[in-house]
Amino acid sequence: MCADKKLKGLSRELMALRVANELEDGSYVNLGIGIPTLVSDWIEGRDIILQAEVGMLNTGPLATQDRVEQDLINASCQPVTELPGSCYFSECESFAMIRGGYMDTAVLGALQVSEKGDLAGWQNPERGLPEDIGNIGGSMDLAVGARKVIVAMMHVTNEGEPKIRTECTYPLTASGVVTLIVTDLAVISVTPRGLVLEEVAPGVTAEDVQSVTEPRLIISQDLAEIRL
Amino acid sequence: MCADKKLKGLSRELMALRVANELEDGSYVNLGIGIPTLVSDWIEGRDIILQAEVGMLNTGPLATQDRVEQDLINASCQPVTELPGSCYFSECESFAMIRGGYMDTAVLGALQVSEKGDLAGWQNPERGLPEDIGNIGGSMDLAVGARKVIVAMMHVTNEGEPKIRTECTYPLTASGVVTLIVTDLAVISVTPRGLVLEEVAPGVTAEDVQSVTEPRLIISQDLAEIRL
Amino acid sequence: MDKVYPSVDEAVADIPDGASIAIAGFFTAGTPVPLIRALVRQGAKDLTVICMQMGPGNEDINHLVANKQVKKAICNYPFYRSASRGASSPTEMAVRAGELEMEVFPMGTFIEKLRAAGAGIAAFYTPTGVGTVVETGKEKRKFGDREYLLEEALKPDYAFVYAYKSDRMGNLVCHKTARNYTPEMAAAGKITIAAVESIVEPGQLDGDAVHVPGVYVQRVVKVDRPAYFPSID
Amino acid sequence: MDKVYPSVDEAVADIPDGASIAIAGFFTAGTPVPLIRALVRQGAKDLTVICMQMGPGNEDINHLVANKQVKKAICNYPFYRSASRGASSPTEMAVRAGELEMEVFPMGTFIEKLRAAGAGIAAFYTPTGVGTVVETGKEKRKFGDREYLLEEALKPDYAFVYAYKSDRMGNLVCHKTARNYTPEMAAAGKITIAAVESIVEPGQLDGDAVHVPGVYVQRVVKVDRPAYFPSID
Repeated sequence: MCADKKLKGLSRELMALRVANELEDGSYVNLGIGIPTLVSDWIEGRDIILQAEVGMLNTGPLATQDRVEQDLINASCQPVTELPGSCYFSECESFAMIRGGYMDTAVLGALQVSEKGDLAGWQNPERGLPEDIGNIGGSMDLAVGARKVIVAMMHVTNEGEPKIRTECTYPLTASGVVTLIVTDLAVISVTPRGLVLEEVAPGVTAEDVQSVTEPRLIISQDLAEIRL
Repeated sequence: MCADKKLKGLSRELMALRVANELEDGSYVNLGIGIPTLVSDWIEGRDIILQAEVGMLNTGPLATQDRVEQDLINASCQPVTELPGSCYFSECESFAMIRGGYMDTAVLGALQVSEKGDLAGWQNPERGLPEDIGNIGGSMDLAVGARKVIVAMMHVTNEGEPKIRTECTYPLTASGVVTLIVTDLAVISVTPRGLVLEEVAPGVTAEDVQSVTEPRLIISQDLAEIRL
Repeated sequence: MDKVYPSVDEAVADIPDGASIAIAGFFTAGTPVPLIRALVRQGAKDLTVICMQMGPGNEDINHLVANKQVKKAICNYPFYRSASRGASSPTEMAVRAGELEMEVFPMGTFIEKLRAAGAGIAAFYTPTGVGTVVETGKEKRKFGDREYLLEEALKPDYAFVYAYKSDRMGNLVCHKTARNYTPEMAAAGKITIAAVESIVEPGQLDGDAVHVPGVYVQRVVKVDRPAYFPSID
Repeated sequence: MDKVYPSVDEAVADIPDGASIAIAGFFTAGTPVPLIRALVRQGAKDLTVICMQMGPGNEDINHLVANKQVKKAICNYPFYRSASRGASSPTEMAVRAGELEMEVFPMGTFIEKLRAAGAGIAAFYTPTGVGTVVETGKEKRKFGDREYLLEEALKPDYAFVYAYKSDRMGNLVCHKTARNYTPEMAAAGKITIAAVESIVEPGQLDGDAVHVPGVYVQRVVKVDRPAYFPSID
């Protein structure tokens, strides 16, 4: 299943840009830890409001060194800034908002995604901790609560193993929630018919993507280069 | 069961004073509609904090005509005033607080109280409305949520019928919650042994009280005149 | 994200027949009267209204009933305390005539059901109402040594709420006891319409002092501050 | 009602062995560090700590573990993200050695369980965790066309919370994202102890801008504003 060659795809920054292009104006969005956080760099000036599960709406860009406030962080514990219209609330309210369906989109990282849109992201069994504990954080609530879940992740593991699987082998975050997968190599939509390869990175072919993807991909009739 | 003579007991104001004497310093108290509301006149300067279920802690005295604020009312829709340390919260938080056990004492009116401490107060069937609707308001939450429930009511109905009953015949507000009954004629505690007549109004005898009370009263060994 | 509507009439224009509408307000305090009046003018029928009261402290909800727009009312304190005043109230007359369906909950259960809907909670167990008529038809269950009733979330199509101030993004600030049902009803409504006394630009509110995060509010409309003397019958 | 204690040590002095303690704070923000340090000095053992994390962003809770005071931890994000950093963390070592019992919940479920305890709700149904290891041993039930898990209230004996300002009566005002777990943990704790940067006289706070009504707070103690750079490993 592993590709022999190491495919060269998009940088993390351009993956974030591709995700940003997917977000709708007038929407409320939560960005998870990792690559998803980088999406915030691409939406400045757009009519998109970011929620931070620590308890903030309209989270601004990362704070520069001279503007760090210790009481103003995002969910990744990075110092952030306010925007006009920012407001604060408790953790409980933050998750009421998330579970209640008020996030139009959540962008999450993942360890694995299945062809049915199952998401595994909170625990890597290779770390060897008991299987029922780990850093769940806000991931499960976001995965079930958001109206749309986009996964942004590298296409394969550091060892070259596919992360898009027929079935997730790692502990699940949620079942059947992912609708779009953006990786360094491809954009893949999760449909009732199966995974549809919609876009490929420059210089990457559909065959290349299939070679590092466990389930069979349906090639879109409109297959295109990733729209950046 | 009805007494032949109309017994002359305490005024509503003095009943409220008797209840006020029962409240502990350093406690949080909710006062229901009717006679209970009058208790607030007797606790000025004491270390007692009143909660109003509309969403206020440390409710002050009723507002004089020139100080009425339309956004500042108690649960009876009377204009009230602030005290130093007053704060506001939502209805939902107000009842979280009540159900969560944060009211040390609730003082409620009642239509009937049973010898087991059952409270009936939210619906008078004689009004002829369907039996499952009526003005429940905050009464059921207060009755089950408060650590101590004191009932303040007239001893008999306008027609002279006893309101302290072997069993309540009116729809219940809550079962077995009342621990003290203060009426115009007597102070009665609800105990596992039954109702104990603790105090009588000036000029009223234990026999007088029993004559307008359905269940058999246990006469306290320390029976006294109502402590005002 | 500018959520300001030009008028209350435009803010309620799309409400269809059969909609459910939560209406904030504790007797006189924080009731979005201009939105209720706009709904009377708009005329949508077969409505389910979800609100504390149906007349006491505020006659406007009664006008919806008098105007034959309400099929069902879900309340916690629907009636005038005075039986004689109640006898001439459109709501009480409609209930007695069997023309208005009504469901009543304890106040804490009522607002917790709305809170659950906004918070993605399907149902919860409350001790309130055990051993009373409220438990009729409901699951009763013991946790520890105490009994509780199962109550399900109540999700309205619309919520009418009231605020003292807001910004154009829908962040709301309430005033004293006029806050009451506004925060949880705002979160519960699929479409929440806020009648607001003063609308400012984003950045002019203190983010720590916002009572309703703007994500819950879809429409904001400026109204005049009402003037009334608080009282109920 | 003056709830001010003279020192953090006096505020935590009565905590017995075996107590459960909820501790507010989201990584670095709003963690009541001086209370945790006082608890290390105080030495109570066999504790159950209920908090987001056991090290990341804040080492102090880890010190309780290193000091052998913790029997059980209930968390939502206990471990360092870095496996190598985790390998030398007292919490992770104790978990691996079977010396520390641990239970983990999704963040929303975690704080909702505490909220339920403070609000007199015995249990609730949440969609979060269905189809995952989180559902193990829990009742699963359908409402509408969706499955939910039953989660019970979690009531701690004590809560350690943090605030920017308070008055002597225990009304708390939080600052920006340092609010996080404070309001619901304060309501959940049987005895809630607030570490506060600035304590004022009653009447000096805006009653509309209080985040935690004083009824939930039993002890207030002045602490110095901490200085740190927000980051986690």
